[in-house]
Amino acid sequence: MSRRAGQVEGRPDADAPVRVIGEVLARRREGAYWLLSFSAPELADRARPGQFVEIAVEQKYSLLRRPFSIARVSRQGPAAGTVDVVFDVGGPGTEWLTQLALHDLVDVVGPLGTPFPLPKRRVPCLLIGGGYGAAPLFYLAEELTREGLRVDMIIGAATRERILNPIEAKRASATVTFTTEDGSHGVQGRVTDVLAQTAETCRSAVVYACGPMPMLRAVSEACAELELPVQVAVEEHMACGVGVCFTCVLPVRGKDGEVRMRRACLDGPVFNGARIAWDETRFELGPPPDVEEDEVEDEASGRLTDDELWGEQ
Amino acid sequence: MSRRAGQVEGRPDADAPVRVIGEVLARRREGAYWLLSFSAPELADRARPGQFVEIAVEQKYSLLRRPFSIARVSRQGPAAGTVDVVFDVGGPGTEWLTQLALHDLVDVVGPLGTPFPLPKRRVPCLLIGGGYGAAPLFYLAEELTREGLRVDMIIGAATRERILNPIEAKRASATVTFTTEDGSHGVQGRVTDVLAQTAETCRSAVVYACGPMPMLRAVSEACAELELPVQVAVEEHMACGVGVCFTCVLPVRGKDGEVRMRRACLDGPVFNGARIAWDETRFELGPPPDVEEDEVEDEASGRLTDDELWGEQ
Amino acid sequence: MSADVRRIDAASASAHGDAATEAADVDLTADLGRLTLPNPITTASGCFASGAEIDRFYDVTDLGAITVKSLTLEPRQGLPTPRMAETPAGMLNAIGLQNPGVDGWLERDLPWLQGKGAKVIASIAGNTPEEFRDVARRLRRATGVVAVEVNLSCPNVEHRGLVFACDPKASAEVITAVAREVDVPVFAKLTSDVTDIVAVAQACIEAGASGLTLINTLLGMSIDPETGRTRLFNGYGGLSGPAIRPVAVRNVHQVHTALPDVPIIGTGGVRTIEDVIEMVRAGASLVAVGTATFVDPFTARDLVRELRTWLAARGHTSVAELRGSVLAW
Amino acid sequence: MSADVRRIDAASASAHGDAATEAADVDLTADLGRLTLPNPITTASGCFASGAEIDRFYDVTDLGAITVKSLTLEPRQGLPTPRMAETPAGMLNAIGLQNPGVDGWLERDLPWLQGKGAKVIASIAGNTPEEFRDVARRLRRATGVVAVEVNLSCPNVEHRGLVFACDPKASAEVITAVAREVDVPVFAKLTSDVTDIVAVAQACIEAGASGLTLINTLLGMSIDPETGRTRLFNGYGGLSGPAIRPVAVRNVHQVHTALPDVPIIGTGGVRTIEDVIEMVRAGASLVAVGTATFVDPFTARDLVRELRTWLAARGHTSVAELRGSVLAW
Ligand SMILES: Cc1cc2nc3c(=O)[nH]c(=O)nc-3n(C[C@H](O)[C@H](O)[C@H](O)COP(=O)(O)OP(=O)(O)OC[C@H]3O[C@@H](n4cnc5c(N)ncnc54)[C@H](O)[C@@H]3O)c2cc1C
Ligand SMILES: Cc1cc2nc3c(=O)[nH]c(=O)nc-3n(C[C@H](O)[C@H](O)[C@H](O)COP(=O)(O)OP(=O)(O)OC[C@H]3O[C@@H](n4cnc5c(N)ncnc54)[C@H](O)[C@@H]3O)c2cc1C
Ligand SMILES: Cc1cc2nc3c(=O)[nH]c(=O)nc-3n(C[C@H](O)[C@H](O)[C@H](O)COP(=O)(O)O)c2cc1C
Ligand SMILES: Cc1cc2nc3c(=O)[nH]c(=O)nc-3n(C[C@H](O)[C@H](O)[C@H](O)COP(=O)(O)O)c2cc1C
Ligand code: FES
Ligand code: FES
Repeated sequence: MSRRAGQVEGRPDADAPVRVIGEVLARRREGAYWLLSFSAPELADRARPGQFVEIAVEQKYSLLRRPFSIARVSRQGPAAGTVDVVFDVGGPGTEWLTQLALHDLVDVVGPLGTPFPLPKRRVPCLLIGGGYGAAPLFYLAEELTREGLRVDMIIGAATRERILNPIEAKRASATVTFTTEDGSHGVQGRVTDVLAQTAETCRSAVVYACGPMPMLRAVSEACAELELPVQVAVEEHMACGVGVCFTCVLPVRGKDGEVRMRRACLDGPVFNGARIAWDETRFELGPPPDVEEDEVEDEASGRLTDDELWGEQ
Repeated sequence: MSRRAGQVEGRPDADAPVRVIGEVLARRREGAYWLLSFSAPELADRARPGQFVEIAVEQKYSLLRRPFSIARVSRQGPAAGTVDVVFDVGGPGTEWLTQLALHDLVDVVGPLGTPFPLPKRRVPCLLIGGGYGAAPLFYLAEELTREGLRVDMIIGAATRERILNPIEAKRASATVTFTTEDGSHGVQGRVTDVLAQTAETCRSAVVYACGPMPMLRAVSEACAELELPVQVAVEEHMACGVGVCFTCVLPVRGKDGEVRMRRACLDGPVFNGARIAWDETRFELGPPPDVEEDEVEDEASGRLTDDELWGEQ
Repeated sequence: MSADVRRIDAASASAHGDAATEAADVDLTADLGRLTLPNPITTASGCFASGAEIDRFYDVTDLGAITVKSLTLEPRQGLPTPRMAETPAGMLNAIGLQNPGVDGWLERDLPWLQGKGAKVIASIAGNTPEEFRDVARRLRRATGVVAVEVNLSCPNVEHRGLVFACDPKASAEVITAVAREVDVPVFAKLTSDVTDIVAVAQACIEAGASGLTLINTLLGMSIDPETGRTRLFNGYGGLSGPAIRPVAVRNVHQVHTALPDVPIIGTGGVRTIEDVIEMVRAGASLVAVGTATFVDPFTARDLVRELRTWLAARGHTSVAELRGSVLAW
Repeated sequence: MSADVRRIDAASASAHGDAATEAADVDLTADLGRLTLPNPITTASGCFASGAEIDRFYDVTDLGAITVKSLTLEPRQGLPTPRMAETPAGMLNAIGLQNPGVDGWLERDLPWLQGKGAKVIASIAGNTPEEFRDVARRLRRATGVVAVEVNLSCPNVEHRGLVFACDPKASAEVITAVAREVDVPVFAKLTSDVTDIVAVAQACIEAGASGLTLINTLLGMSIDPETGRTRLFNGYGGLSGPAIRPVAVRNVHQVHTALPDVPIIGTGGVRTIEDVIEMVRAGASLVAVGTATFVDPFTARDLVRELRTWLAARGHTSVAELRGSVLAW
């Protein structure tokens, strides 16, 4: 197809992903990261926090699109119809993105994947972001706040430079705790070192996390200890991002206790952290269980159950 | 290697090609064509009319560099150290070039190939350009004029829009005859329709031509009839441009009368038009003749011989 | 880059004004012997999941047919991750045939396709001829299944795990077992990783295949230079995408030249309308889009549209007239 | 694009400061059994002409060795044009072994290489085992020729024109004929277009080859969609370049696993320092740069330089220690 700004392909349905030719409205450093902002009204309208976009990169030798969490959408005001992503440069595709100029065109598919489910009750929410993983949490915080929920944050990174936008973090949440591994900002250590304390202080009833897989695992395990429901947005290598290639799978335990390979791009990227079979990510897979899931599991905890909080998933 | 403007690799020898990372100084429409101007002082210093450059294209899926004739170099003045090429958009590589912005970097290898040999005597020269093939002839005209030779031109194209820079043509030569196939500018017809007449009027002693292969063939054949020495700059599909792949060959008759496959990128692109075995371009090749060429051929013509004009090639 | 990215649209009517046909008059029918499809674009097995995923983007019945992910007798979870690695203009995958099993598919996925009225090419896989046969048997009277594609790039457990498609005899055995079971045309899907593809193709046709699908992925490998770890859990994987197109075109041409009457489903690196025409000229009657769907989910649908325009602009009245039309020098 | 094009330099010392070695202390020696070369970078046959062409850019003796274009008994003009077509991240070629013949080469090209003190790997080709033998015989006492590479991807005129490398027996016959004639190590250059590369490799080693070169180009084809004309005069041609790298790496790994003591010259799509390391890890002792030289004439020299830095930054003291070092999951 010829490419012109504003071109959009897809179904009119409100939850259908589209392909948009967007115009670059901003491309700038954001601490250690980069922010890319582009026009994509139909995509912005349909997006929810936790979802992601697939951006085509016109990089020599690179074939596939690159997935990025949606960091913010603007539906009103002067920036209406824009979508932001925040990214870290780590290879040719992200490198190419840094070379985009204002008014360049980007070819984007989205919104893709599952959004963070919002609690059905007005409970305090603890949002835990690692590195650029904080970006979609700012977006989530905005939505939770709008719904009248209290938001607290833990933002961690290796170093001070890799803490994404600390000012935004403070604005978006009631409290924010920073952790850095080298101690250059906030508490020295990892997000899990302050999790229990923060959850207690803030009376957090639910946890949302986004960041590197080892962090998501540690957070999920800590939440299991604390009997806190937790939703995590995972990252898996994706070829298609739209559910057709089965490259992005991870083992997720169903309510029947059986582990099945789920597509991070379609069944996720947001999963119940307690359900991910973290130990089995690399397991040799035997014959799968029945494909249909069993009945609703019993929740023994005195805390809010997943069901009560998120509704039927 | 990392890329920075001005970076140059290669030997110091004055006739050695180099690889230069040049900065784009201009990129604009030039009639139906585009002009690209970039800084490359070492390349500009070594270049001669008829030679070409190989430009790397950072186009998805495209692997190889693209060859372009050098249209002009500036060695002095405010634009010192710049090289111009003129190109027609016909595929992904040239398309990519049109998207370069001011100050972008281009990775260029050159100067490559043989230059137009200059006559050893002060004879009137007829330069025949087809389409964008006129570009290197303007450069040649400049050099011939500087040497005190009379230059006349025939510039042909399919339509008026495809006549490259008629004002430059007029400035560069004593007379210029335009031909267009649709008659929208100058004489309706082809360059060969006006060749004999023009050569006679201008008392041309030698012909230089650059343009599509069928034109070069027609010009060469017409010159054979008129017993005019002719030098043509050919175009063949090139993988390497530097003499190592043997994809760009064409059959050239040696002084011994034997036809050998010559590399357009190394032995050319400028050849004696009378020597190209036009009929045999696609021939099934038998065993080759001795690799060494025979003695100097006899020149029967009463006109200046190739040897007298160009010197030993 | 500048904002005025333009495309060299070979299909633009202006360039071919003289010979133009009306787009609506172009006959896109794909003739595959006993099977006729409304247009010559399908999906490559394993690159379109069950169909519903892409139906979120467009109506998948716009395609000539939908070829689904290979079905095995039992459900399979597939291989551990990582399952893919990007390579220059291509990718490697090692999925391990994750699929719901033929029964699960018949129960849950096929009804959706039937509801849409889609024409389905069911790809089947197995580790023994008997497994292939059993899968085929279950597909026998499935409405909507217009053909069965036999994925012969499966390890033959009875023969040192060598894939069936490497051996004419083993391939023929599978085809014989399958062809007996089903009424619809059977396509044997072959690999290019053999010394003599024509011999394998011939053996499959003699064993009862109505047609051939060419080609499956090429066996490849990628290693992380830093860590030395293979980029795929499985070590080796299948190379697909534009990178392999010249190899696919060669295989299609080679087999079409040897077996001109056999319908061929051409697959391997097809992405643009020019690629479709190239495949058809090489000898394909139906063209399957695989990896390109990963790059752009709309690819297959767009190719159907562009095919009509491309042919019309050049005065062709049908796509079939281009099949096998290659000019030598 | 902006002017500040930056490169992700995996070799940047900063990222690996801890384990760093002094670059000068890194041992780049390539150990190929009886043959030792100063560094593990050479050129792929047919991609470096005679050597002098690239010497205009840099001193070609910077390379571990120079592998020259395949030499035949008689001079050859090669095939008519077009001889090449670009493909996604690759290219097809059908040159037809244009070369001055072994005698012409000995007379005119080798002296230049000798004058430079270059280490030369002479690639040889022929249509019968006897032709190969005769070319080898003429190379016997040629100074500077440190190894002979036998290009087995030549049509075997005695066997329906099938290339030698497709058949273990035919390959072995050629190798036997050549190995008898020369004192230097003999490398058999194989094609990936076979069902079982290990079988061909084994046959060559048993017949007297000291080592193997893997791989030659893949057989491919390209057709102009507009005209239907094949893009190569020859119809089919050889696919090379980054596109084929995963296939080359797989072949090298497969053969190295089966024959761990056999030196391998790895070739196919190598362009970057990461590609060199990948090839070495897969099992190559020497890495040959082919098509990448067309894209940038400095590639091979740059890789020698970058190899030193890359290894030093990671605390490796020799390139040899990485050979065959692959981690499975
Ligand atoms: C759902 C999702 C959301 C993401 N959100 C963000 C984000 O908001 N910001 C951000 O900076 N990065 C994000 N990532 C990671 C991002 O996609 C990769 O950093 C990027 O693809 C790297 O491309 P490259 O060409 O620069 O690097 P390369 O490493 O050269 O990429 C090579 C291949 O590996 C894949 N790949 C590499 N790293 C990753 C990774 N970490 N996860 C998945 N695939 C990878 C690429 O897509 C590509 O196919 C997200 C990934 C997923 C799956
Ligand atoms: C010595 C020489 C000088 C040239 N000078 C000029 C010039 O001054 N201005 C200009 O516009 N063009 C010139 N050309 C032609 C120019 O190289 C091609 O137009 C260009 O390579 C097309 O690239 P593409 O990606 O746009 O098109 P594509 O057709 O997609 O290119 C595909 C492949 O074919 C090759 N190719 C395509 N057309 C030609 C051609 N006509 N000649 C050689 N190779 C070709 C390309 O290099 C590439 O490898 C010259 C060619 C040669 C050999
Ligand atoms: C992720 C992935 C999964 C695949 N799964 C199957 C499969 O299940 N059965 C099959 O016959 N081929 C499978 N293939 C091969 C494709 O059907 C196709 O033959 C191959 O990818 C070449 O086409 P392409 O380059 O257009 O992708 C798969 C390919 C990919 C990339
Ligand atoms: C233009 C060209 C000519 C070639 N000529 C020869 C040859 O004469 N002998 C040979 O053994 N291989 C020849 N090859 C194959 C290369 O040596 C190499 O095996 C192949 O190109 C794969 O490596 P690459 O991807 O790095 O190019 C040639 C390849 C190309 C591209
Ligand atoms: S990335 Fe293809 S299924 Fe998830
Ligand atoms: S283009 Fe490679 S030899 Fe001329």
